[in-house]
Amino acid sequence: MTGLLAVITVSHYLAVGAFFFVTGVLCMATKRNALGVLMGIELVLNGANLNFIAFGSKYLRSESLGLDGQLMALFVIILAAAEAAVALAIALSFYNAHSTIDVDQGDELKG
Amino acid sequence: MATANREQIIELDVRTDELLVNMGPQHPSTHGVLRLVLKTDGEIVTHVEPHIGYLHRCAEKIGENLTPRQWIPYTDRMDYLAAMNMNLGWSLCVEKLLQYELPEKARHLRVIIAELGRIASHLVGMGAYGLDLGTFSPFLYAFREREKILNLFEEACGARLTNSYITPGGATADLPPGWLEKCEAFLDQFEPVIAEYHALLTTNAIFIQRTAGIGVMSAEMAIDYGCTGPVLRGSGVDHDLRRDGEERYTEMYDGYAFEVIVQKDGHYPRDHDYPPVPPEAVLGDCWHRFYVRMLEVVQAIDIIRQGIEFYRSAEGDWGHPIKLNTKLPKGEVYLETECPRGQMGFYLVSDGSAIPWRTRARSSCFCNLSVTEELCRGCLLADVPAIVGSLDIVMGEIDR
Amino acid sequence: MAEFFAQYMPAGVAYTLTALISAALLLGVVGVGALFFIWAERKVAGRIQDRLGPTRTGGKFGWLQSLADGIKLLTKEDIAPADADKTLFRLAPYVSLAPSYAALLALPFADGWVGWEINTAMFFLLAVLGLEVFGVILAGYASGSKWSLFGGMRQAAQVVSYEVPLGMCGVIPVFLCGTMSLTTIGNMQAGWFTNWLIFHDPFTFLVFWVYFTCAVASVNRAPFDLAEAESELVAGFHTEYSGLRWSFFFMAEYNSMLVVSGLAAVAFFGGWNGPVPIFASWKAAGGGWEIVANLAGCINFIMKAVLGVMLMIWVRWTLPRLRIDQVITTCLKYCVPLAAFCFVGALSWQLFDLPSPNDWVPAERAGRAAVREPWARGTTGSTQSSAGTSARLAQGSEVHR
Amino acid sequence: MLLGTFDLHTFLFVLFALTACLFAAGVLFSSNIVRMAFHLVLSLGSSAGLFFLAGAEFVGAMQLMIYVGGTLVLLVFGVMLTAQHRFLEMRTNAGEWVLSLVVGGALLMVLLQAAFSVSQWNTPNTERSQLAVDESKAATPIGAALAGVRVDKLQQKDAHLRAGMSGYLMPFVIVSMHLLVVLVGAAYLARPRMAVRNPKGGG
Repeated sequence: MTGLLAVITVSHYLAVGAFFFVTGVLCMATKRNALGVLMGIELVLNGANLNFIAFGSKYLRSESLGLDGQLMALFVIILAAAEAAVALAIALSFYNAHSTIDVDQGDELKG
Repeated sequence: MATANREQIIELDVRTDELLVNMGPQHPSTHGVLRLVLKTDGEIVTHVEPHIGYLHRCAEKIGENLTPRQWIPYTDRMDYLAAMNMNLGWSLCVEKLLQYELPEKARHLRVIIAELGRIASHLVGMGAYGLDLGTFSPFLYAFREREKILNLFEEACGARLTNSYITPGGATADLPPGWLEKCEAFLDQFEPVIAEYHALLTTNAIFIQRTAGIGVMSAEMAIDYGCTGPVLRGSGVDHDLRRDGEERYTEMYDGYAFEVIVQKDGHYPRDHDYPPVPPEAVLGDCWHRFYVRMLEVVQAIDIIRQGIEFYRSAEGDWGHPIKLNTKLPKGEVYLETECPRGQMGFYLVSDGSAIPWRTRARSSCFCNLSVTEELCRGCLLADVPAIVGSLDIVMGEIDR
Repeated sequence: MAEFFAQYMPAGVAYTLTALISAALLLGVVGVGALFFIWAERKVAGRIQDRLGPTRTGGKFGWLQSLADGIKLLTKEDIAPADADKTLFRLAPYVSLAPSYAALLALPFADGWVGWEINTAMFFLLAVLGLEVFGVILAGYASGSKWSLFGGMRQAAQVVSYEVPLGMCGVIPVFLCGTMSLTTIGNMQAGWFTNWLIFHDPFTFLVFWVYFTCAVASVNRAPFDLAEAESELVAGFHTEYSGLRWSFFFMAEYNSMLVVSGLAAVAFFGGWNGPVPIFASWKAAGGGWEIVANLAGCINFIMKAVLGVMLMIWVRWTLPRLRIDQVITTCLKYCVPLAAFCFVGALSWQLFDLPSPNDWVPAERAGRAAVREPWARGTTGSTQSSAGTSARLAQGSEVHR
Repeated sequence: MLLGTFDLHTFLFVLFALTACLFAAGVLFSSNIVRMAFHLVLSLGSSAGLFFLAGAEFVGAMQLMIYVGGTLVLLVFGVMLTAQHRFLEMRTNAGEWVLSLVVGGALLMVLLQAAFSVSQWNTPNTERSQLAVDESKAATPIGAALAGVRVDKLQQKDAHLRAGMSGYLMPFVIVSMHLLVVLVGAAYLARPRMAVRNPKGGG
């Protein structure tokens, strides 16, 4: 254990990112609640962000992505916010139409 | 404008399920033990149902087992914030049955005391209204002044809250020596202080936002529901029993110069002395009800000053109470007086014995409260205390 | 401090020790701050209302009153309603307290006296302060009481909308100073009080009041205390709480008040710099003199922050409460446009180099621009952290041309 | 011996990584929407801590403000739309769970294998102690990059590489427009379908 964590490297960040990604994917797959699915998406995006940050960090690698990593992460965050807004709007109008936010009920092509 | 506002508020982005909320009887702003069952959709109140009866003490039934003078302490406990006015209403009712002629001095004593009671009551109404809207300090400022009135009461009759001072026949005692001077000193000190309340409440921008255009009650509606007192006059109905009442009551105010506090042609009497009506305010809204009370306080000061002069120059006796076991003549009698919260009526049926066969009280707050349901429908949750507070109810009087 | 310890022990231990000491000191600020402010609130409220307030506990001014209150709260039963979501209900007070404590981390008390010298301190502070609302929402939801739920929902709507103008107000000092580091922003306002950002131009003067309004709203104080509106919602989100958990909400509230006032002190009122530069020469002397100067600066800062809190207390005991729609309207109709207007105005003022009161003060500094924009000119000024990048940035702009 | 090898950075990393993973799993395994949101917030907050550790302070603060703030709105909507008991717990059946856990576990294995396989990623930065504190702080360069100047590439000797350093001005503008469009679109999507009139006011 001490050997594995002796010095933190990019790989450790990637591992955490991978865990986030998998959790997020599973969330999207298993949740029946529309908001739960949305949370899964946020987790996935956050996992990707962790990778960007790790590759961009000068602490972890001398040959880092540099600023690009952080900027990418920044754009991901912004897009995640935009995505959340749209998804919420969809969830809302879904709720207005069906009086539920169970995505399994949304099996008809009608708003 | 008010209706436009209301429609705007009730447009919903998201329809959520209706929530049934129990406001009271243990709630900070239900003035005692009023219970309101609210149906809310988010912050919007869709239905209000007042439940009363938590303070019912069978006061009227007790009255049928006591002589009129013995029942006086029970009237204290009806509108416990204006006990003097309750005493006065019942005393006048009994005197009407007895055809009792009141000495001149007693008449002016009663006017002074009743109007002091009105000030004391309105001070609570005003302070508690501030509390309903979330400001604490005016409440304590109001109580500071009310304490001085209660001190005066204590000196006159020995009690502060439940006075039992005015009785059929006059009062339990004459005003003690030096009392009038103290009362005048109080008035001189109190009159400039009113500006503080206007600064903290009446003209405060947030206060105006919270009250103007909220809970608008038209004159027709006020009359239909049987509203009385400042609630009625706040809707612009020119009606005050001190001027329009029965002769038995109005003759008490003979010789006094006063105007009914009501907005006529867009103006209140002597309104140049007071903050102007804000443009947002609609006649009949919470702001106007509050403002009417504030102006009545000033008017009461004026009446008391006149009363003190009359009392000083009055000849004769201060009016001794009738004997405890005075036989009441057979018959029935009903008399309404203008109490701080509205018209308080007492009804008495006598079978000729010393104990009334039937006593009933007509409560002003009961009628005033009945408009809650209609006024609160469609308002926001925060408006409910604002509207109920502007009606200035006292549960002791409603439940009796 | 870490360097000092590192002389005697391994670096890892030294840094940990430093971190622990900083954390303990900041915890002291939370604790003592809450005790003091609760006492002050009661005392000030008493005086405002023509009362005395606490008079006996602990001597003449009742200054031990809040300690006594604390002991009383400790001994009270910790109740969780039957309908409550017990775990979340128990956690909510801590969730509320933690961000407000974390915000202290980035707040500098004097030049360099800061728990965590972070480059984006202003941003971090505003972000972390916004998190405090979570505890309130959780408390509202988990209590299983309708009143609490109302309080939590109100708080969420309110805080989310007030983040916007608050952020805009916070951005103005950042732009004027060219850095988000609060230490640097504070140092740039050294000199006479005319160099304070609030006196920089009319727009910064105006925006301070917008900031103050939004800060009051974001820390949930009257007249924006809708989440706990006692006349409507009984006690709002903390209706069902008792004992120590209840008091945690208040520690969080008072601490947040201190943080937003401290932020205002740094961003608008010169931070640890007094109105008159008395300690400037001491600071330059270094060594023990510098520590004395910093201590004076720290006292100065705390006095400014406390003044802000007192202003909030004063406002609370004077004004009625707004309604929820009016709160949101105040934010969207007044605060946001005003902040945006001031943003443009303040930046234009800086851009066109319009006069500022500081120009008329006989000071050793050449002019306000030299003080404000060391990075754009490639001079390091009193900043350390942004110096390197600034030089490169200056170079970059030349390359661009 | 333990004290000698003790590294605050490692300790904090382990702390933040563990809480982040723990609460991410909490999101997955809780069925109550409010608890899910609560776990998500803690998870995202912990990953903001990881960002700070990696030296990305601006992004970390951004994460706290936007991501966590966005989740706050989620939470509110969760409560608003699903506070009633019939919605509060929407359970997934056991079969789906087994299937998804198997798939997810396999995916995680693959990703972990990939994460630790590249030796360049696996070797710590040896010059780390030589890094000036200033080097990692990126708020100003990020701002400059968004405004179109890449200060970190100024030292780039290669003229071709330097030519491409106009920064992120264009993406920044695009994202801004995107956000604006999204806001308008979301407002349109969520527009009130039913205007409930005041029963008294008629209409």
